[in-house]
Amino acid sequence: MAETKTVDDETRTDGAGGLRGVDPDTALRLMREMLLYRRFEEKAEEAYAIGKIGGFCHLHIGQEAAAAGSILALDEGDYVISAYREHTQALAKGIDAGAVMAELFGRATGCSKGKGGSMHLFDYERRFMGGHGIVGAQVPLASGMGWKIRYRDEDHVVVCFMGDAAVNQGAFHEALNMSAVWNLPVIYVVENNEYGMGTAFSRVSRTEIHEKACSYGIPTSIVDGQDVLETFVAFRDLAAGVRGGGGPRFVDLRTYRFKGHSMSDPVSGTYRSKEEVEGKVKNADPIATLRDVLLEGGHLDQESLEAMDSEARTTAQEAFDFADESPFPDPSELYADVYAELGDGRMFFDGRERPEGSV
Amino acid sequence: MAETKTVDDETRTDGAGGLRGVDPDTALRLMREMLLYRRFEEKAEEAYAIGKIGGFCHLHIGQEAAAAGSILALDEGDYVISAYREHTQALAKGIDAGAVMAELFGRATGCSKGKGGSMHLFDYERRFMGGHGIVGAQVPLASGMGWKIRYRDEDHVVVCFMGDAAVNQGAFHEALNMSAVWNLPVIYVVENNEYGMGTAFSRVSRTEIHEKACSYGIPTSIVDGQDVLETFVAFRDLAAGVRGGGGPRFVDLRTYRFKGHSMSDPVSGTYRSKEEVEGKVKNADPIATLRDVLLEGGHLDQESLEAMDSEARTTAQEAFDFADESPFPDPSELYADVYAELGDGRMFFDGRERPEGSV
Amino acid sequence: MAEMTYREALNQALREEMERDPDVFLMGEEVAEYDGAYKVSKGLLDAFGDRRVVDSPIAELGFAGLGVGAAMAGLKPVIEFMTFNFSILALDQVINHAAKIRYMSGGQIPCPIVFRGPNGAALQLSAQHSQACETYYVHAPGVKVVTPATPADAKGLLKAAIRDPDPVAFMEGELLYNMKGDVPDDDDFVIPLGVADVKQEGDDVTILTHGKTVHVALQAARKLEKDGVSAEVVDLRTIRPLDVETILASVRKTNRAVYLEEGWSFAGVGAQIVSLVQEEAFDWLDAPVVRVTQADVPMPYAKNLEQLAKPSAERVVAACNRVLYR
Amino acid sequence: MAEMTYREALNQALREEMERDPDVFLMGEEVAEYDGAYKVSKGLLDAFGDRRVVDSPIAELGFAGLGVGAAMAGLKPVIEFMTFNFSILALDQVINHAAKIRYMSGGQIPCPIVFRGPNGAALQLSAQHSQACETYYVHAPGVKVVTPATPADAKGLLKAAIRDPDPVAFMEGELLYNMKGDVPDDDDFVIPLGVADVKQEGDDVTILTHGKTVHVALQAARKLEKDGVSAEVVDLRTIRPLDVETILASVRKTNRAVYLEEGWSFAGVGAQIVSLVQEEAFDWLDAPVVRVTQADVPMPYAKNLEQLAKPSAERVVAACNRVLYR
Ligand SMILES: Cc1ncc(C[n+]2csc(CCOP(=O)(O)OP(=O)(O)O)c2C)c(N)n1
Ligand SMILES: Cc1ncc(C[n+]2csc(CCOP(=O)(O)OP(=O)(O)O)c2C)c(N)n1
Ligand SMILES: [Mg+2]
Ligand SMILES: [Mg+2]
Repeated sequence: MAETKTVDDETRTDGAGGLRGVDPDTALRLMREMLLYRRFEEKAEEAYAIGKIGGFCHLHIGQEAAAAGSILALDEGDYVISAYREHTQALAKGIDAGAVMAELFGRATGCSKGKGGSMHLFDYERRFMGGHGIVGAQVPLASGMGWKIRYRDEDHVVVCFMGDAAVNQGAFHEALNMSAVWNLPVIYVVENNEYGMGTAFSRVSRTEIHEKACSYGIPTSIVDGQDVLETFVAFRDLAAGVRGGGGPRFVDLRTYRFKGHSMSDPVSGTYRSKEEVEGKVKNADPIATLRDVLLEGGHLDQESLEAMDSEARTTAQEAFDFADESPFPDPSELYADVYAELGDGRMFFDGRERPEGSV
Repeated sequence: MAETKTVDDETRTDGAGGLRGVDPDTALRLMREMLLYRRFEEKAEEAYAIGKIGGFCHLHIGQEAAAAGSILALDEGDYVISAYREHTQALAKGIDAGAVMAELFGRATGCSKGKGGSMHLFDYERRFMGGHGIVGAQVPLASGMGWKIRYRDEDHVVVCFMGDAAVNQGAFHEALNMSAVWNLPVIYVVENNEYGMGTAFSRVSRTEIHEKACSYGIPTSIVDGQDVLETFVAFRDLAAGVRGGGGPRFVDLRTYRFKGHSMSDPVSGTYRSKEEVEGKVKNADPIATLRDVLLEGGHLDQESLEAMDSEARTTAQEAFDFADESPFPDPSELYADVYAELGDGRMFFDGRERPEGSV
Repeated sequence: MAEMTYREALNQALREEMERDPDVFLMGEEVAEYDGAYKVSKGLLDAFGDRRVVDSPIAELGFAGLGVGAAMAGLKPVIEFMTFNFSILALDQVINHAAKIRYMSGGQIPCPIVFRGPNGAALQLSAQHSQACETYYVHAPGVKVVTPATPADAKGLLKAAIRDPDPVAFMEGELLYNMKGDVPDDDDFVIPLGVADVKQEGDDVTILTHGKTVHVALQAARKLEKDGVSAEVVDLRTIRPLDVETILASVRKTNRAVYLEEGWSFAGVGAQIVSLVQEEAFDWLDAPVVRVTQADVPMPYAKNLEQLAKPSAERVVAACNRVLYR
Repeated sequence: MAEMTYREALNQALREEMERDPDVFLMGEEVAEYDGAYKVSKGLLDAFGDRRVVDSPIAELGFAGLGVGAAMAGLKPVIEFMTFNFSILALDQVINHAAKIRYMSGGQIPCPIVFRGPNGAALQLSAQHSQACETYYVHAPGVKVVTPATPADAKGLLKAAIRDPDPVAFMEGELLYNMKGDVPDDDDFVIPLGVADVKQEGDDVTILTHGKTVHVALQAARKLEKDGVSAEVVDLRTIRPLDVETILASVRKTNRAVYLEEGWSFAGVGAQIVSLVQEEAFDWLDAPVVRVTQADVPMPYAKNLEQLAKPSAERVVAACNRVLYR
């Protein structure tokens, strides 16, 4: 059986407060990214409140390090796939903030042309493979992408994000078993924020997340997902190991959600106390944590920090404006892209004329 | 995480060749049972060859100890549920051999009235809960029966049999997790005969069967399923532990199938060698093993053994005759028991008159 | 009579049936401590405790199967799917187990279980969260399928479903939960399964429908009335068993029919009813039976496209006009 | 032309397409070392090695999903279900993922995957192993559904399915595997999806069907011929896309139709086609369209009951006589 290690012991070599071997430019980039995610999500929250965004909208606030630390450690050719709480991961993989926001707004300029929405962000070129809404269902898909890499003898990896609740789904287990058997280059990452909606993980499992890959013999790491430097180092090393043919990896990435599950769920008061949330916000904000390291280490001063933040705010605002000014999809889009092409046979069956101009 | 133990160390206290604490009457009963299973299955094989049995038919020959040793250690009120290789388990739970054979023949006197067949034997009164054909699907059902026991504060246990291949199904994992969380009185038993159809287990898993419950914290035992005494003692103890509120158990019950997967699969030559099978038949026949112990220990002599065997043969033949003389289900059975009662609304939709006399 | 929401009516039905029968328990994601994702089970944990109101892991196949096993052993589970979209993961346990156990066991093992939750689209939940799943449940025999459209129907039918000896898929409408209506407060207010309800009488054309779209049909009927067309709205209420008589009686009276449903057309419920109507009332039909359904596309997220995809009162009116040759 | 079995035709199609396109691989239970549970993949492991012909664990949801992910990333998987009965476990990956990815991604991510295997009943396999699963695959848009009835169709359509840029459910007939027929040996013998085939011309009544029951229809047509009735047998061949023109042309010619299918009637393929026919050819119909299907019960094991449950040529003849008012 695979053993579990905590990355802590290995990477915290340069003492608390140091950059842990991450070069200052990268550390600053991580800061810039996380600020963008935070401001972007706040803007999305605002947009939701005024009805610009509909449906579900799951914010990543509090979990920014989990996205930045992992995805920025990857190569461009690497694949990322996730569940529905994926806005910041999409940004991390390089999708333009405007295209992400426009997708949340359901506009034609969105990264899924407005047809996917918040839960279904895609960018094939940047290998951001969604945005999936069925808990656990992206896990076999990730194995399939790993399969393709191995099939073509490529040097990429797949990073598959999921929530803690996903480990109770059969799909997770079937997929991990296959990846282990076929030695697929996939890093399965549980963003362990302790709750699946209103259910504390400890209420639906007798064991902890990091034990969930034990029956597949997949090497497992526990990573402090509120510490972006630790996360970055961990993923850099994990990706290198996987690229070297080391087979799949499993990560218990410990994090915390600062907001409600989705927009209709209160931040606290039902399944978690105000004190609990406030404690986390106070002591485990990934942005504040990195900020302190950077300021203390002299890698950043207050002024540049503010400049950075204001840049992030500007980008978020611009994304909002871009989305807001973008057109809704043309009605012809209703029937477009259900199938690749219409062929000879009749493709649609609702006995209704297709909107003018549709394929 | 739960630790794994092999029962060996604990129960083989009275030395090789002894009865391991099983009283002689019970040992003789186990012998009688296994002989019946063997003769019954041989008779089924014969009946299949002459077309009396149709469809699939999965024989348990070679695995008799797994059924006898486990089920005879249970109480009457305990539940047993299994997959499609369940003829002998049905016999072990007390279903009349004639009713089982008649079911294989598809006759009205069968234990499922001829409507289930070989894969779907049921006897509600004897708490034999099937007979299921979808690999792994009986595992959540078993958890549900365990749920009912706990719900009503009863003192029963559920024994759920499955093949080794079932552990790769999501249903298995979802079910074990829930049983662990809710401390359900279920013993999950993998009849580990090393192959799922033509696939050696080692080709579809990197780890072994006994590691498959590790992420649920379920205590796990490895039991030699070719040794009926060891199996009996193990299940007696396991059932006592579960009845005491100890929660679920997982058993890697090591066994071997002496026949092909089903009637169309050759015994050897495709995925396993003739030598392999012959070696097992020679060295690991559960009936021969117990016979030797009984003869050596003076609990049985050759003559009584032969009498026992001829009794088994007679019962099997009588079962055959009973089945063969039994009527096919009445045509009215076609529409019976789809629903409990027909009620006011229309229940059937095929626009066809229901056969005369049907409900 | 008391005025209450559809949500409250469901809650009452659950509460009353749980009081009535100690074997009834409710299991599903967030049903207990969170009072249900849509608050249908509000207060039930407090009232009945955590043995009878149970939060499950997110494992639809597993907990549906657990429910089936518990029903086989003698309990009466009510399994909540947070939405029916997720129930596709559990379908094997429903159609291969719940639906077949009684038959395969030669009638020995009943399976009295209710699978319930919201079905169909809400607002802008996009493709994976907006499916009307009736077809997956009605195709195989063995399950009953119920789709209440009003608070009263919700209560009376859920009580019937829980008391029913067979597995029942009970499909609610998320967009109906806040809808108010009068509900009999009698403890034994049970609406038998298999009885359709003529929600509005009319003479010129029959609008057949079930579930949430009953309200779309009524809206269409009001519009048609202004045009001098008298439309009858027949709410199937239960799809299995099916009240063929009421359906046929209406069509034989109006001689024209439209089937309206929320889901897709291909092999939908409407396809079945249309086939049945034309087979059994062929000589009464003055026009083909036309269907109004979701566009034959996955549900798009964008607001404008979603509106185009969903059936509307306008399209029902157009369909009625078509079968009236107006 | 060469005479071969349906099984060999499928094997040839797989072999040729794997030679043609290195991105095509086959995965499923027992497909490699065992040559396939029904020997459809015989010899492919030897020919293409274990990267391209892959034995999977018994994990339908998992390996179907793996296939979908591989297709999203650019490969062309052929996923074999040992039988479609087991594919219900994988349905979420088919209808919520394969079928929707292209749409949800705004057209960016195609999903060229084939799910194939035997569908429907064989002999006495009872309730859980005898299901015709078309409805579960055709209801949601996004998947194409193909049901070849002859060796030539099996080959030409499987080649088309593998080359197709969309997900295809390719439903074979276990009882057809040994059937022989002439098959063009041209490497590029591809039958386009969406083209029905008039398997027999006739004037008095149209028997519409697909898959295995094409042969039952032909048998019925022969019986009818003896009675002086000329039946046309239209084999849909693909259910999505659907060749509406051929179907309607035949019904407009004969003015009477029967739909024959192996599966259940409720919300079956026949329900859809009947609805469509009555809607688009109402004025041509001289009688209702009648369906012949499996009895609306789980498949019983007993030989006599199974026979009663399955559609037969006799029942097709009776249905034709009914629509001919004879
Ligand atoms: C199969 C399935 N069941 C239920 C849901 C409804 N649902 C959406 S998110 C969620 C909780 C998931 O929690 P977790 O995996 O921990 O992710 P987090 O939201 O914490 O990021 C649930 C139950 C779903 N989307 N899919
Ligand atoms: C879900 C599902 N997939 C595939 C099958 C076909 N099948 C029947 S038995 C079997 C092998 C099972 O092997 P194992 O679990 O080891 O049990 P054994 O036959 O060895 O007793 C397979 C693949 C099935 N019945 N159900
Ligand atoms: Mg979580
Ligand atoms: Mg096995």
